[in-house]
Amino acid sequence: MIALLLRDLRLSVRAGGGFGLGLAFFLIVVVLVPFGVGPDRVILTPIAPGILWVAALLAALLSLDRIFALDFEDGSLPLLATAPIPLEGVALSKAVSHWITTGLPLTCVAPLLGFFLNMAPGAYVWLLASLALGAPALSMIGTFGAALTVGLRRGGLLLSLLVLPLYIPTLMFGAEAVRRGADGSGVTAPLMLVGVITLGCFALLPFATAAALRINLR
Amino acid sequence: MIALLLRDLRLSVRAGGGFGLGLAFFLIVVVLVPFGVGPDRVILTPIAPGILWVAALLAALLSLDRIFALDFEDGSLPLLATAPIPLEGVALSKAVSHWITTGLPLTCVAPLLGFFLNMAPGAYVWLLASLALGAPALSMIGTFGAALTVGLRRGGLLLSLLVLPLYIPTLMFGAEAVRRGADGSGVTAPLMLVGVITLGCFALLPFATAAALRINLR
Amino acid sequence: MLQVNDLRCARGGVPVLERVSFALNPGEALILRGPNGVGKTTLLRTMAGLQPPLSGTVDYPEGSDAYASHADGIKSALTVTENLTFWAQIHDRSVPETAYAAFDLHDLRDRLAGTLSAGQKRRLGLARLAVIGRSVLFLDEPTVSLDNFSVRMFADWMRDAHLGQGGCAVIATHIDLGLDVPALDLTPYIAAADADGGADAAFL
Amino acid sequence: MLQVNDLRCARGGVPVLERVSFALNPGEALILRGPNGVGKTTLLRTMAGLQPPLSGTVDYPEGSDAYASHADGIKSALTVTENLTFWAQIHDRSVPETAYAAFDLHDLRDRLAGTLSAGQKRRLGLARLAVIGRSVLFLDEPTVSLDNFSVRMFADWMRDAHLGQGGCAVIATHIDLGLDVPALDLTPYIAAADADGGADAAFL
Amino acid sequence: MSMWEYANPKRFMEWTAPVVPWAFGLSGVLVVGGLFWGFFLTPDADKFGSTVKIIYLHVPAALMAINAWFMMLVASVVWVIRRHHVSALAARAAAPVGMVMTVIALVTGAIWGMPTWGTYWVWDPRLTSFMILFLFYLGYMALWEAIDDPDTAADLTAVLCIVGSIFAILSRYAVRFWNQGLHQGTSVPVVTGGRTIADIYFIPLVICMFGFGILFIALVLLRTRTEIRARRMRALTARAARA
Amino acid sequence: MPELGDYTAYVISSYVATIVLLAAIIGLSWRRSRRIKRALEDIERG
Ligand code: HEM
Ligand SMILES: Nc1ncnc2c1ncn2[C@@H]1O[C@H](COP(=O)(O)OP(=O)(O)OP(=O)(O)O)[C@@H](O)[C@H]1O
Ligand SMILES: Nc1ncnc2c1ncn2[C@@H]1O[C@H](COP(=O)(O)OP(=O)(O)OP(=O)(O)O)[C@@H](O)[C@H]1O
Ligand SMILES: [Mg+2]
Ligand SMILES: [Mg+2]
Repeated sequence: MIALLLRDLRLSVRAGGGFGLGLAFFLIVVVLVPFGVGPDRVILTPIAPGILWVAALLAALLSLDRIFALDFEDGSLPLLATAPIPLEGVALSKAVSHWITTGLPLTCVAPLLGFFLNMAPGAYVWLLASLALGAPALSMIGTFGAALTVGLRRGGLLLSLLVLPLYIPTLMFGAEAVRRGADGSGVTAPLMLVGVITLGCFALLPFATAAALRINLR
Repeated sequence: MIALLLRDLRLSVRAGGGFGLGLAFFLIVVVLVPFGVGPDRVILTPIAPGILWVAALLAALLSLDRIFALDFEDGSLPLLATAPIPLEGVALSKAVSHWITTGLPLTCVAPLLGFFLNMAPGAYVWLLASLALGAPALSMIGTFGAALTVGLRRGGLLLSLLVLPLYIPTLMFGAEAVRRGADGSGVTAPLMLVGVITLGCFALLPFATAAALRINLR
Repeated sequence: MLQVNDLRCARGGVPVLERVSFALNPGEALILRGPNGVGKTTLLRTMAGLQPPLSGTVDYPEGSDAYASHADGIKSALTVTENLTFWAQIHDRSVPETAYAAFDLHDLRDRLAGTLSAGQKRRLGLARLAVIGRSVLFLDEPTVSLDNFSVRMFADWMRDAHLGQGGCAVIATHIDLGLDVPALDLTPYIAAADADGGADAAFL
Repeated sequence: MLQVNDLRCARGGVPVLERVSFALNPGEALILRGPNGVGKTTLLRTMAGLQPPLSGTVDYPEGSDAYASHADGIKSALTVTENLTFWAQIHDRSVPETAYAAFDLHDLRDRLAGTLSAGQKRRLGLARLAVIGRSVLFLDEPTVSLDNFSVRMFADWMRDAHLGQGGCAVIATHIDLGLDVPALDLTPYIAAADADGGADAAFL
Repeated sequence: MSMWEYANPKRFMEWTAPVVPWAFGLSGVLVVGGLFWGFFLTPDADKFGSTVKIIYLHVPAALMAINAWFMMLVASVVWVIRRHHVSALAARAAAPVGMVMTVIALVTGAIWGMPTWGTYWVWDPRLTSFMILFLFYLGYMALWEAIDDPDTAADLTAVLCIVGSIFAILSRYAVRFWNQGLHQGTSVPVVTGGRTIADIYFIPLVICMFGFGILFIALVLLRTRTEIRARRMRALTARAARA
Repeated sequence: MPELGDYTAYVISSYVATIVLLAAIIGLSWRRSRRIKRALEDIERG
């Protein structure tokens, strides 16, 4: 499992800036929004937390279909399924490597981008905290979606369609935490809920993911 | 070329609701934004035009990598390149089929979604007009980007990265037109500029796309 | 070691083969033959547990099987050594030096797998089998695009290293491998048009 | 009809073959042989114009060539007929009934290409060649995963329908096709280690 | 004979054949009757004016939208555990019907919103949950369409339905937390358990609710029968192709 | 026809929308049912 994780990380580095691209997409979405809604600070400041969370979510989304697609195409997936590691472990390792290549860098860089959107000063630390707690859930849910659609042509869009509704609770609590942070009202409740979602996802979804993979390999 | 167009349309229908998925993604992004920024109408109304344009752009973006990737993987692309139709024609046909499956349905459904974002009533017709004029440009530019990245692993993210900056002018003028429509100020100038961009893209980009394809096939 | 009993298997919900039975002892191999579309791939996938049989049983020691088809889980962005090491690690083993020798990969060790020719890539795929140390192999056209010399190399490895050490193998192929093992032509086992089973059986 | 003159070609920026020259008249074919990695694929791709030669020339009537490798532009979501019709339309032709007969595709006409077996898919890929009506064919291991009967069918088509009607072909293969045409072993043409050319030549 | 016998496709076709027309007939009588009663024979409410008549569409549709998903969940679980083809097909057949019910609830609610709240759409928790439910229906149907092999599709959609249900419940809480909302709860006499609504509205409403429910059953039976026939067609064609 | 007052448009349009949507799902289900039934009969007859 460690071997798989290391291989996936190495592959995403080799594939040309694995870490950079998710980040770059995040950056670009955040930059596009002012072009879309206009540069007015009065408009930007209140929407900054929400936009950052939505952008992080979309950036995570865009790299989801690669989680299993490459291994499926070159035939690694059936080989992993018959290897002496449990398929649940494969699912978990894939989610973790997606988080390391996408969620983690996103989390680190989000405060910087908050700045471009004139985010309220009090919100920075909560942005960081909510993304740190919530991004792993995004990766795990995404891995589940990727397992459902592996092997389907045009899987990319279908995958988004399946995964986005599942992302909604995480997004709501995460963005809410940051907004409350910006207001100065209590952030504990939403932050805790984000944490609970993440824990729940990691406790349950590996099994669903492995089941979906088994069905798809049949 | 007509044969190619028809085949691509048929393939995207066969692949399960080709038309529906881009649309569904558009819907979902638009729905996510209120979840992120909060349900307050005072906040939503002014950002509605921008968000709708950004979401349309992202929906177009997400299906871009399929434009050439599938033909590349199964070896159709070199065969098309040596077939007796000009590669420029192939590029054009691909852009048109992307527009038909993505841009056109997006344009039709955008006003409906404006409604969920509490868009100002005066803006609807301009939203429709700007998307009708601008969406073809998004498809053509995207096709060019897809040609640049065809055959690259992890092309999806790289593609977005390349294409998004190219989308910015269309986005700016398009969203500006809608915002002016909402205010009631003059929309002719931005709308005309969107139209000019589209015309320019269709006049020039097929050649650039064909050139990129030739290089990538080498 | 491998015991197949009255197996019936389907592809795309349609029964393809039925009444397939055979047994292999350690050190034995079986070659599957038959025209295109007879169901060799289907049979191998069923035996390897990648799809459920309609009826019948396949028995071999749990976790001793390996399946290999054209797609061999080779990552173009990793070198030959890295590819082999990865599969070895996944199976909790190390890469034996003999694996390189047996498939003539010495000179290619540090090449990215993506830059190999078709035959070289195939050799790397076969070397994976020498690395993971599974004893019941299910191989689908393992020698596609290999030159004659490499085919012989593969046959030697199969005879000496794999079968010689008590492994067994079922190999689907259209060419003559030069292995002295029995062949099973699948044509007589084609499922009757009205054979039972299949996903849609309940609807007939 | 096809004239290759002192060709030197590279793969991945490294010269692979040099001094390759030969000529084919209408109705003639040439089989390329050589061990894995010698450069057959590279040579075929160069001749088909998919990559530029380092030096030397390849001449044939403009727009008369077709290249076919393992990936054959077959869409799994289209039926056999739809696949062939598409390629025919792209080449402004219609699908001759003989194409189905020549590759035994009659019974498979309405099957989705994705549900074909490996060999059936290959036959469909070859049928494409009969449909597009190109006269200079560059074929890279065309008979991979075909059974013996299908190989003979392909050889017959090649002899009677293609070469017999004045086409010509260069075929890389490791097996015996049963065609009575000359073979060219590429081993003597391997580029010297210090051969000129390649992407990095300017820096040497 | 165990009750599961009825889930055998052949038996299912036999026993549903006479049921379908009756179900359609009964639902037609109830829906038309209930709506007629509601539309023509009830007075306007004090606070809502004549818009109260929308309740006969809105509430039954909303009810069925949720119940349809619940039925799909049960059918999916039955498929996963007992592998009765009919239950998987019934889940598939129910999805579009449930989605239409969701759309009706959304549309009538939105129309109702204009006279009462002065806007077609607000991000009220109840409304938002329905929006999310609509997305789940979309995804579920898209997944069915995208997979060729029927058993694989049944398995994967079942997994999605089960996991999706957990997240749907989670969303409901998330939505409540996110926005307190405007949607009529207790301020208006409604069909809550206490039955605070006046009989004069309540009886036609209940008739409509039964009508929509039976219409749902009728549609699901009809569509399941169609799905079974389609599968049978597939099986026969495949067998003919091999012969 | 009952007097709907200011709200005529709202009430009528929700009834129309509902009826159209219900008719659509019933119509589509029925049409597909008919089509598949006939196709199956064709196949069963041989
Ligand atoms: C798009 C907008 C709307 C949606 C999606 C929606 C959704 C719902 C839902 C889910 C229920 C619960 C049904 C049940 O569980 O039995 C409901 C009930 C109800 N809705 Fe709406 N609604 C919307 C707009 C409105 C508006 C504008 C009004 C009028 C002011 C309204 C009045 C009611 C009433 C009176 C009930 C009765 C049942 C109850 O309160 O539990 N709704 N609606
Ligand atoms: N999805 C499907 N639906 C119906 N039939 C299918 C499907 N997939 C494969 N088949 C058929 O099942 C049969 C068995 O295929 P299989 O791939 O096992 O053959 P094979 O013996 O491996 O052939 P080859 O030598 O060409 O590889 C073939 O006739 C094939 O056409
Ligand atoms: N990107 C690359 N960089 C360096 N060398 C490469 C690259 N790609 C291929 N080669 C080498 O070029 C040589 C020629 O490859 P080619 O695919 O033409 O061989 P081939 O004769 O077709 O072999 P096969 O019979 O195995 O298909 C091989 O030795 C291969 O290893
Ligand atoms: Mg096979
Ligand atoms: Mg080669």
